[in-house]
Amino acid sequence: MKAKERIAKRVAMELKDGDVVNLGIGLPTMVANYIPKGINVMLESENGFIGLEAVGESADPNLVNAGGQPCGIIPGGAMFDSAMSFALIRGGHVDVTVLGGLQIDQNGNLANWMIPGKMIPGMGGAMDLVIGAKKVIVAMEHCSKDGSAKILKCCNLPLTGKGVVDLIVTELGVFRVTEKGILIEEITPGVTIETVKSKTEADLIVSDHLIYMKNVS
Amino acid sequence: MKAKERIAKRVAMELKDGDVVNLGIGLPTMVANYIPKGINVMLESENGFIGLEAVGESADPNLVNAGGQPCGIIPGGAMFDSAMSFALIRGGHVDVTVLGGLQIDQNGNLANWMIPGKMIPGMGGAMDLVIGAKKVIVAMEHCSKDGSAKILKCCNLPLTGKGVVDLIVTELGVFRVTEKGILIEEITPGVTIETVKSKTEADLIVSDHLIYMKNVS
Amino acid sequence: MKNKQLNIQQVGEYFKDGMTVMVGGFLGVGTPERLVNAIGDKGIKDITLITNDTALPDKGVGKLIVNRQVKKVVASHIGTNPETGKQMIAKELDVELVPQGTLAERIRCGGSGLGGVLTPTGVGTIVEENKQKICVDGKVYLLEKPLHADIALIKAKKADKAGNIIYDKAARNFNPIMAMAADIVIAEVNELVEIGEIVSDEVMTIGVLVDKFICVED
Amino acid sequence: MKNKQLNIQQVGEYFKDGMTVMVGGFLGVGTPERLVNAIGDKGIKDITLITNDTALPDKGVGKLIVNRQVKKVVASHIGTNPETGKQMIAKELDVELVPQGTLAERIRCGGSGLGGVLTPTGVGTIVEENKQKICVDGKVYLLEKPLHADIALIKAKKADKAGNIIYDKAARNFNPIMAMAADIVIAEVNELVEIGEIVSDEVMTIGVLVDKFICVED
Repeated sequence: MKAKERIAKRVAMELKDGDVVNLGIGLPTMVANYIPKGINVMLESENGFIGLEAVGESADPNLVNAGGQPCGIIPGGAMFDSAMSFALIRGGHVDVTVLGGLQIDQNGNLANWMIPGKMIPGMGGAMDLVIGAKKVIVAMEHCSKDGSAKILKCCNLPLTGKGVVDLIVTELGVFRVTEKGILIEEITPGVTIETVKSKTEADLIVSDHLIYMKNVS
Repeated sequence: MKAKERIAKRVAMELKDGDVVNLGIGLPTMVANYIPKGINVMLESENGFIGLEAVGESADPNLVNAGGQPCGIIPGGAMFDSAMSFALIRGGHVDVTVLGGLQIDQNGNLANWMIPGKMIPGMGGAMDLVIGAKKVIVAMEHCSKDGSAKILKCCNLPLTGKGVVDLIVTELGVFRVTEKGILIEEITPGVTIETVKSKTEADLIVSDHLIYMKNVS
Repeated sequence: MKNKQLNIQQVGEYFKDGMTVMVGGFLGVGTPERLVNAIGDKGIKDITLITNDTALPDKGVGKLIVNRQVKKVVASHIGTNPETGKQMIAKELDVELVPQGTLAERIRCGGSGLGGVLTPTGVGTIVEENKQKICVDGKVYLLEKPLHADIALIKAKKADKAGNIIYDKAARNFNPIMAMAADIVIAEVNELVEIGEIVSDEVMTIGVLVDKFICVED
Repeated sequence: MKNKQLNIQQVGEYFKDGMTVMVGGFLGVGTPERLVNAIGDKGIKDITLITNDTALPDKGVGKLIVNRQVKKVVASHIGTNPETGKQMIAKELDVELVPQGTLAERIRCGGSGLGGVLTPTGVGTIVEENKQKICVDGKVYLLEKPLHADIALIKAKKADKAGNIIYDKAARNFNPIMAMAADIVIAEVNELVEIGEIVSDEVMTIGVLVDKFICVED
């Protein structure tokens, strides 16, 4: 299994039956493929509905996900306007949001929307999601393509949200943002703490109950 | 024709084709009976719909006006929730609101929701209506039951809105609130300016174009 | 999927002394009468009641006032229930009168994660007492704060088993916004249908907001 | 009743150089393509465009960017249209990026007579620059101000002759709130029905908000 799939599979284990979940574009979208049997979640799509399915019965030009891609809606799903969509998001009615990250720091700050001097896509709904969802999970590869650390002491890119991240899942492990700092709770089999630390700028606290990363088989 | 009917009939002449109109409980509600032919207005009912008709096809317990009385809805009418109802009202989407008044003063202040020491019914939607409607018409009998003036130099009852009244229609005439004060524009046949002034505490400016009150026949 | 349907006997366990409860309705129209009666039956005390009006003495939330179960009411109108005014004057009941549109926005804020709205309504009246005034682009507004409740009781025409809801005519009023603004939302509906029978475009309150419902005929 | 129906040739008269226009849609889904094309055809310049995103170069409002008809854009996302970013970096286009939920609330404020809302979104980010921070009950919020437009262009599935509107699925998005927030509202609909054929409970945008509409097939 590739890194991205392992990450998506592990994130899926965080979802509980009945949760309302918003999945960002890219890797987070893959989480939908790994939701355990018996766990029914309602996927919220910030462009205006709940009950998103990955694949629709037919390609309907008016039924797309927040990335503009064709999708479906489950029976029992519902449509609404953008004000309602973000009332749900900001109002705490979304249990979990899963997003990608450019940088996360030990204060739970997240930067994932712009790199000064490069093209700026805009924050879209990300700033509302991180402030409003009850639980914010960052699903990302542990390091940048150039090998530099993304889990930092202090973000230097413009923030998406301040003190918002609860959990980080990478191909190396599972990291919880706590008041004391970043706690590594799970580690991928075959990876050492030293390796993780060398690829992480933030101070890592190793959990007393460190286990192998669940669901990596 | 009784005083209240004359008032309602005159107010109805202020309505223009296509206007969205909110009529308060009591005398203002009677305005609906006198809307001239060829003038189609949409009556907004602040409990959540537009297209109010005075009489419904049948008594539907879920179709009532803002006074809780059975009513109807015209074809092309629409239902909405209370947040939308007041978004329409506050947002300037209502062209005319017609309300009763306890006191109005020459600064356009209106008091019509409470008398200290007596039962306090509450302001309901009145404060939103007077601030949001493009035109605020007070339809009322010129004096209190005890004969005291209601059009004053300065209201002494708690206000419903500050500087909100555009027009006052009573059985004695039609009064416009202007920056210079209250202008009497129309007077009921058989009534003298002296009589009106004696029943009015506010300084009255007599219009250079004073005419008999329209539609009083 | 979890079963959200309750019978009326099971409703009582959600009610607690001292709870803040929002109840939908406008002069009793669109009020869940059975859920209100269940509060009465359980003899809940010291309620903070958020509602448009206190209805009539024998209708809607009016009964809770008459039964003296309410400690404080937040409403836009109390004139149709003389008992509310009597208890207020006797200082037995705390009444916070809120302009109706402001009440709607405060409830919407509470359900939408907003810290408040700026409204022109009430400027220059006693409504502005103890409120922050904020000037935006030369116009003065009142800062009105969110309202949130422990429990919201709403009334609807129809629900599917997922809790998706459709309201009927003027019985909609405050119900949809209250369904956003409480920790627990219980609906009283007249008709229950299977999931999928309510078209996604026609849902007025989404199922995930509705924790429980009872289905009874009117 | 006044006839609200226009043909596409008549639409141009409502467009002016320098106008502020809101256009519904999310990545072009729910965007009135013909009305947008009519802006292009008339060669309107110096537009302030309020919209969720600048779509694609050949879709929705993206075409107006490519045609260099837009002076300023207020949007939450511009990444799917590279031309927007290029013109922004070249300082040929002023771009105000607004979080999507804040954009929705600002438009709603503009249509609802509110002076602003307090949102926690963007606190501690560059979004808070030049904005008033207000503390309510110990929590910090940004004061976000209303947006209003000269004209709003919306897309819908169906209208009746009174202008009552029904949207289709995810093509609803920003259309209903924009229909509240402009001096003139023009809708592009796919189907026109007689008054009375849309049930009052199912109307999504009420007819009195819609000044004009065109009816075209997609």
